[in-house]
Amino acid sequence: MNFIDTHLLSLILFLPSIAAIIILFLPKGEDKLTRWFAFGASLIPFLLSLVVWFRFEAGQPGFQFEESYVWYEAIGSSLHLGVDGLSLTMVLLTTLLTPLAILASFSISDRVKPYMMLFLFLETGMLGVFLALDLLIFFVFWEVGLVPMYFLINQWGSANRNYASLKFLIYTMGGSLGLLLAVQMLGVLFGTYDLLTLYQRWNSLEPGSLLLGMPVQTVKTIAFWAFAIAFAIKVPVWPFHTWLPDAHTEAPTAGSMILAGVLLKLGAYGFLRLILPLYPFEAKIFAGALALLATAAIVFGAFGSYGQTDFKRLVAYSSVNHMGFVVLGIAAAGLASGTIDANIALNGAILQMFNHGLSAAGMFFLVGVIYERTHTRNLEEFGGLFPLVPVYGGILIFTSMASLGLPGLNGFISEFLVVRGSWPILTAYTAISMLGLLFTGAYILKGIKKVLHGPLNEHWAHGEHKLTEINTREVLVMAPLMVLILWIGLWPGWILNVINKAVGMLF
Amino acid sequence: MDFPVLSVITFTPIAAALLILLLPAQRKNEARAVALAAASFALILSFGVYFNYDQAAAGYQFIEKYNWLPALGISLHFGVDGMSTPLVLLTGVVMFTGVLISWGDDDKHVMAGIQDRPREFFAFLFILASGVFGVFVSLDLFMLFFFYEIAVFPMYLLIAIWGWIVTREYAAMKLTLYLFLGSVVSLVGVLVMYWVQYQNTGVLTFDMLEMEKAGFSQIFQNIWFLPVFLGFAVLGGIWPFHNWSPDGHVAAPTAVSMFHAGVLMKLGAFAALRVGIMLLPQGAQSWSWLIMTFAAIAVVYGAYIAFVQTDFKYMVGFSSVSHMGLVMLGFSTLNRQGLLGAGVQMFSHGVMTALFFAVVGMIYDRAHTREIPELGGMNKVMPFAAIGFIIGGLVSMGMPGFSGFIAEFPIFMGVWGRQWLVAVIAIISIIITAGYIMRNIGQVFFGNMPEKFEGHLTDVTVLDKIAITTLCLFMILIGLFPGFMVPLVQTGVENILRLLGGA
Amino acid sequence: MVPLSWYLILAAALFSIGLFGVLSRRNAVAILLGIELMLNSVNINLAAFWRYGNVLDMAGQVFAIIVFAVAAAEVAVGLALVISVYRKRNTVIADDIDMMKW
Amino acid sequence: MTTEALIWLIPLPPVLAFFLIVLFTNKNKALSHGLAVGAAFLSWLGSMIVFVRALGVEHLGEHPFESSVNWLPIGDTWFRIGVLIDPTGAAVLFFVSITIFMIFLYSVGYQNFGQPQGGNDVKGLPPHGATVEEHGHKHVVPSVEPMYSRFFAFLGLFAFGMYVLVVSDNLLTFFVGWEIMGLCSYLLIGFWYAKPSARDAAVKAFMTTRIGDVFMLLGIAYLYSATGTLSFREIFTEETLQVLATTMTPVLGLSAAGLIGLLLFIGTVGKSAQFPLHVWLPDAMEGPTPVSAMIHAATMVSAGVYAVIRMFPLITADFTGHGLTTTMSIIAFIGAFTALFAATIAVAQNDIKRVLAYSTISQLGYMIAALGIGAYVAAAFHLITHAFFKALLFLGSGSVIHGMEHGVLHTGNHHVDPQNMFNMGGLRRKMPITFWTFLIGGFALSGFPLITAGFWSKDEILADAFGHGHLWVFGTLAIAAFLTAFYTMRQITLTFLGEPRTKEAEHAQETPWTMTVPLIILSIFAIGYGWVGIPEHFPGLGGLVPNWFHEFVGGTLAEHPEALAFNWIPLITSLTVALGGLFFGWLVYRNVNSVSEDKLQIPLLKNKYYFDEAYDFLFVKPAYWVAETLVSRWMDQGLIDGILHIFGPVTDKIGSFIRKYIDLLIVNEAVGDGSYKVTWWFGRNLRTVQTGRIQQYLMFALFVFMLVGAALYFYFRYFRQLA
Amino acid sequence: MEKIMTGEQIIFLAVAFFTLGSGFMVVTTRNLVHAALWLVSTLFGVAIVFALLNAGFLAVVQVVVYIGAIAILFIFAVMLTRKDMRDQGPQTNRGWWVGALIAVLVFAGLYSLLQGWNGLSKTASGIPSGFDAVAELGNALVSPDAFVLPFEVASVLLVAALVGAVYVAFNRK
Repeated sequence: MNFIDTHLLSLILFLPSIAAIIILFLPKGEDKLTRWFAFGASLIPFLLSLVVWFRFEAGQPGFQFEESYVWYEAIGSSLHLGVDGLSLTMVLLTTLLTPLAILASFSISDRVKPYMMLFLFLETGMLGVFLALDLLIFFVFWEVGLVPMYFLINQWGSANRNYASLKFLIYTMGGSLGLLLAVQMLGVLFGTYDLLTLYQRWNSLEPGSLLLGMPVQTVKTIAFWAFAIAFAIKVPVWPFHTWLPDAHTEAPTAGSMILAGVLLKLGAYGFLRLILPLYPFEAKIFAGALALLATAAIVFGAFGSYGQTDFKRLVAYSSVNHMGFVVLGIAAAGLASGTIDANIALNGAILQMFNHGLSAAGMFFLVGVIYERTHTRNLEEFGGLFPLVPVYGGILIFTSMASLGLPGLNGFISEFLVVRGSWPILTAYTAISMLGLLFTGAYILKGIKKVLHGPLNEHWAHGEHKLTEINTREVLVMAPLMVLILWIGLWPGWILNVINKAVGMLF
Repeated sequence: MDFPVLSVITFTPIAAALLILLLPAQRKNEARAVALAAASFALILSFGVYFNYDQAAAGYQFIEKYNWLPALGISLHFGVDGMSTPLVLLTGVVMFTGVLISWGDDDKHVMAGIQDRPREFFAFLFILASGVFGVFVSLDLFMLFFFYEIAVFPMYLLIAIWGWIVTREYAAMKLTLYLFLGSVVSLVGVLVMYWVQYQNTGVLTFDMLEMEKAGFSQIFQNIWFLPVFLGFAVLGGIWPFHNWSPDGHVAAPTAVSMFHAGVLMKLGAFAALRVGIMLLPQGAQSWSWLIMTFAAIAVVYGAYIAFVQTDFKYMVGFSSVSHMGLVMLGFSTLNRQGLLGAGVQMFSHGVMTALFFAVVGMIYDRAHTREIPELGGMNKVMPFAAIGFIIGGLVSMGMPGFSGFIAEFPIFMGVWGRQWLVAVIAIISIIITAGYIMRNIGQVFFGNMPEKFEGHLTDVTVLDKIAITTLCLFMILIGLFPGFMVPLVQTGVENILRLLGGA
Repeated sequence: MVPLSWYLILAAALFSIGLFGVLSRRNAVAILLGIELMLNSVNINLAAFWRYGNVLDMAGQVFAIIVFAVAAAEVAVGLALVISVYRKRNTVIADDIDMMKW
Repeated sequence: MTTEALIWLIPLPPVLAFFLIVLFTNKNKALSHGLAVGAAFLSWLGSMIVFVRALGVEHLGEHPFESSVNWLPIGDTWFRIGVLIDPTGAAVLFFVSITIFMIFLYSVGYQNFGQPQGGNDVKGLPPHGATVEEHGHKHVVPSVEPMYSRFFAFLGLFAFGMYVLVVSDNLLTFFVGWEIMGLCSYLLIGFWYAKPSARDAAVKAFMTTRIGDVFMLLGIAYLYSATGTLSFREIFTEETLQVLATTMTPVLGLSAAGLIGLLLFIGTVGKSAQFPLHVWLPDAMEGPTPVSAMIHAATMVSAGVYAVIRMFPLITADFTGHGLTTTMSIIAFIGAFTALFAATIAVAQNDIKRVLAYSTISQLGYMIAALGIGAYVAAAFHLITHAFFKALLFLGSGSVIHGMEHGVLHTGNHHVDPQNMFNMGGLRRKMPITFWTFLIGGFALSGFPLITAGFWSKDEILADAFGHGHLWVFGTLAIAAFLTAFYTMRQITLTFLGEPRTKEAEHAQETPWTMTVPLIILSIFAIGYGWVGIPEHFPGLGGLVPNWFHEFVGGTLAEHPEALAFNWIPLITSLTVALGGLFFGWLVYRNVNSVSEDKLQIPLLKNKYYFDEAYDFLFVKPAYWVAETLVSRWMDQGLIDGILHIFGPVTDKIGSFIRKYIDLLIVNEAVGDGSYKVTWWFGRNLRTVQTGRIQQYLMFALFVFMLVGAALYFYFRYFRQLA
Repeated sequence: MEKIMTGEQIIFLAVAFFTLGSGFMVVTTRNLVHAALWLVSTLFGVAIVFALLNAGFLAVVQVVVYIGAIAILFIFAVMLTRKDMRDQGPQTNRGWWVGALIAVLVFAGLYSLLQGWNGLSKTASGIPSGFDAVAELGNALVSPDAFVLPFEVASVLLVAALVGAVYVAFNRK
């Protein structure tokens, strides 16, 4: 017990991988066993992170549950873990979504073992990013997360998977080259990768001085962009977003859930955890550009989504649109850090990360549910399915509304906070982004309209194509998401409190 | 320890080779068995060395010294430090796995492994191995050179006799010419050093420790560093003298390619480090810019060429040009991180590329083609090999969590310390590597299998699996726990830094 | 008394004659004959130096003896070779025996 | 139970009903509507109690019922949400609760509860009626709605939204309720989703209102960041308003207050279907009639006006009393214009519900105009009266349609549109209750003098417009009023008077009590509610009953609006326009028997000034183009991906270039094979030396030997001596 | 004192001319048998030279071994390879003049070297009394502190040559 107390985070972080290795030794062909084992194994981190959540003292500054182990002392990097309100939220999201995703992928019957193993490794990868307090560790997990995802898409994806997975991998890796370089530079300059040290030492370089033969400001600017682009691609911010529709569309259902639910958050988290603290000055300077991109993401994301005829692509683009608000909030915070507006914007951004995690995962799952039954994602081939699948329809409408930002559901709170926070700071951008908000409605309604409403497409009504209602397992996947969506929508205080305190102390 | 472990390791292969040659020609399996036994023995001993090396004490350990030709000051002087210990282990591993995957099978119709005169094959392979061990452990310049040549010459026969029928004569000859040319150049340098040493101190000795102590004049170092370093570095595949290696890789039989890329190239790099940098430190400092240029070019250049190769083995060959370029890059930084990284990279790349060639060989033995476009769907028949290759690929693209990252990251840090621009340029290689690795994995293992393969491809043998697993284990182990190797290498690095005058 | 130089010149002349024979005769046996002449000239020198040097030191004569032995051996082997070559190629003309040509 | 607690509870029953129905009882119709109606009743009861208690409080305006709780942590403070009932709130709560309850009740009948399940009815389409066997011969009777329970669930959610909106004490929860209603209107308009027209109407309604909502959200954000609070009570304090009124914004030279007001007002424009966002409302008639009543009378559109009423102090923050502020004049203009413009369209509509729809738009324009000129009380008054009689009218029309459908089922001729007034006529005998109630509603709408509620409220607006000297508003509204009376009478005449024009009309029959009872109750209010707001100085009637409404609702504002001095001109005007309109309407249409005879079938009016077409051309199509072509195809797939896809080939090119021209050509040829080739060449050419002739070798050797020997000799011979 | 030739000198000159002459015939005569015979005479002349040098033993060995063994061996060889000696083609190869030139040059070189050397004119010392050259020679050959090793080597060489010759010339049929 005491061991567990002292090693909570590392347990959360590594249990999935251990489980994955155990799966390797499970008997062949025992798919059922494998699935349930994976599911159970992924529940443990969730419970542990709940423990962390409840033991966490929001009011107290700095990081908690810190752990540090020797890892690569030769270059001054150590496995330093810790959580604050910001990362804890994300950890909770991750550990919550993974079991659901695994539950969602019970329908996978092809090579279950490697599938589940990859999934659990993926969880470790994502959690590592959120838990890391060491720049190198951060980067390590940042990259490690790619591999399982790549293979999930490449192996269990749909038709165009090779292109999509390669695009995903190469694009993201290419994007993080700059990050890699910048990380190396920081390491060379300071001989340590410990974030807490870097925060103050990197900022305490006096502006006049030279660095690598260049003025500190120049170096910092370049490094800032190196970081920013890497994260922007991951978020993704327009115009770095085109990998996302492909990857999401081709990925297996659960893959898309995690991709949209958690992986995109890595980028935003990077902005919050690294860029704002490390480059307050540059953040202020370039906030405008960032906001511009974010606005573009919101607007074009909405338009792009509206323009799709592929249901899954539609949802994928909606992610671009929603994550745009996160970045907008971050930009606002960067521009006017410290002010109450900035705090509100950040609250909104972080909450939006969480909310989008819930709703996007839900949406992708629902798309997957219908795709598994109809084997098509083409909106034109659906139509009037509501009477066939009333329950599914209800759930779909509910989730869509959450993603549309309907007041009373979670999406609204965060988007409102972002808008509220960035209005006085980035008035024009906020105003423009409203256009995106408008078309959010447009594409959501388009989705519902094409799938559920309208004259029934007889093709699905009877015969071997008869569309079957969503089954219990799938409802079980959706239930927690819906409960949270509604709960946060009605009483966001419980989570926003943690976020708010963290924001207050961090920025 | 009293037990002369190093000399035992060094001479075990030769002894085994003789034993094998004594066996009658048709007793193939006995020959293989003997080979495997010897390899395992050497592997165990090298493990012993690896784990018994006292990192706290650092310096050269397991020292043995026997007079050999006292009149000329040549002695059989063995000892390992932090730099060479991993390489000894590496050699043991590659030797072991090499024997496993070239085991061959006379009954099956699949042409796996070596079936044509395995006796001679293993004999030559082991002579090679002895030479390699010898280079890594000898502290005597003459001995080092002696073993160096021993390691080089069986290569010719191994390639020319057992190699790929199409290019083997060409490749073997090319390789031999290059390597002997290089070694001649460096031999001159070595002799001059020996002579000048004598002039300065009046002592006739090839002992490198003595030479380190005595040191050479700045001007002398400036003159002689390049010949010595480059002469050895040719075997390290340094640009622009790399061309023998891809051809050689392609022509060589699998196990030889493994040795070749996995160990032999390290031989060049290691000798270049031992003789070039450690004996002529000032020279190294004044020429590091040139080496860095060559290395940086090699890194990107190799990656680019590998990107366009359609021959699987050529791709791997050029990828190892690129990776050895990283090793040289690490050397050329002459600072802590860079050398550290280079040291680890030598091991990491050795294991990785050995794995690559092993898998490529397995595929070729079955599909009888190495043209990537003609391959496909291999993971259906040989999933194990697929996994192995994927892990290797991840290592080679420097994916964190594997040894490649542990090695490359400090190298780039070192370069940052020297010349940030080079780091920026060289980093391009990572993405290109990722590109071709992933593309080819997608094609070869997950693409659609051509129907001509349908049905008549067999999975890899158990021995192959053992080999693959062994190699993979090392890469992951180091990737997850750098502590397994890094501190050891660090001790060696500290020594070099001392010679460089705390540079 | 005969001066040493006369002997030496005699030896030199004989040597040159032998050399000429070696270089110019076509027949392998003849070449061997030339070699014999040269050996003899050497022997003359040895003997002469013994006689005109320290008589007590027998090195000169000893070496002359050894030269005899060598000459005998050389002839034996040489002629044997010639014969075997003759058997194989049915000629003893040196110019025709050019298997060493690359 | 304290009033505050009670207020907290008011919205809950409907939403509970919603969840219960959705999750559990949706299989059981009776249980479902039982839950829904019961919930509506509970809320009504609670509202009544609250209302009564509110009446009992002195100066409710200063000390309203309010309570709030922490909701969102913002920085160091919390954003609080809560409930607030001030006089206006109480008045609105009063009519909202009643109408909602009535509509719930009405729906039971309207959706044919108790009728058999239709044989070929499918979910998502209106029921086609069921064939039943009654003593011998088959005949068709109305069949129950297939999605009966769902309908009540949605109604419940809708009611929840409305209650939330009414009782909330801050703009955020106000907006929450606002949007929930938006969703429900979407769901209810699209209730028969299988009808493409209904589906599109739903989307249209949602999107159009959302345009307004988006701006409203901006306004809220602005307001919040400007004042740091969204609570009405805290915003409407003197100093806050002062600050807002004085801080200037770059937009149109508006003050902050003005800009915020404008932004919020745009929300109202959307919700209350004001010009130019009015287009969705007529299409919304695709929904079941109770929905139309719900949306267009009782709640949603009223919510729009209610929002402006709520924000009135803000909008008028920099209003000095004479000379409207920019914002106000914009509001006034839009209101007045909409009132007239909608009325003109209404006169040319033949669908009984569409007429009402446009009249709604027009009436809402009235209220907006009133607010624009600062006639706060008048607007509120008309809002309430209008809610009553318009609900009455919609339900009445629903009843008519229902009766007509009965006829249609009887004849089985489904080509007859039961909503087209030209298919009706003479229904007064077939369905008397509906007729009388509808007549009351119609007169109220037209402002039939003295007895109807509509007269008093409308008259007050006209009076205000005139009294404050906004003559153009006054004029416009007067004309609108005339048209209103005219088309109302046209509707009544075509529907009820004269003789039946079709067999269906002959076989129409009265609807069940669940539908008629609400009509009766509502008609009572449609008449009686006017009397609570009779101006003191009204000749004769003035002072018989105190102008309670003015006192009560006016008490909401900080400074109590003074009652206007009486003036004959507006009174005369309203009398003439109302009576004149009614008379003309009857005169023109009393013997019009077919569409062709109708002089007012002007295409321009029939096609609503081609607004739908225009918008489709201006906004919808471009949006599609931007989305599908510009963004998706050109920008993403074309430009961005295009650029990305360049990298692969480029790398390929570079790679093969290096391999071909550098690696193979230079490095390999020069350094590698080159050296080997040179060696080979020498060997090849020197090989002639190798004759294989011993003697030649020997000669050569000797020759060289002699040369060397000679050289050495002379070297030692001479140079050594010199040295 | 005027120089007059002693008898010894005259004898030497005669022998020398005889030797050189027959040597010349050896390398020039067409008929190989004759050449072998001329060789015999040359060898005989050399034997006389030995005798003049008081190297009796050498002279004897010369006669016995050379003339008795080697020369005969030659004649046998000539016989065995006689067949194509019948044709009367030129007995010298095309490059014979080169050979001649070289030979002359060699002689000239040697001669000039001798000229440059001052020890030429020294004359031989007398033989000490009681000096038995043959006995000394014998001792020298077998005494360990003298030339036993070269002697043994020579004998080994002889054996080897013997075996080799047999092996090479052995007719495998």
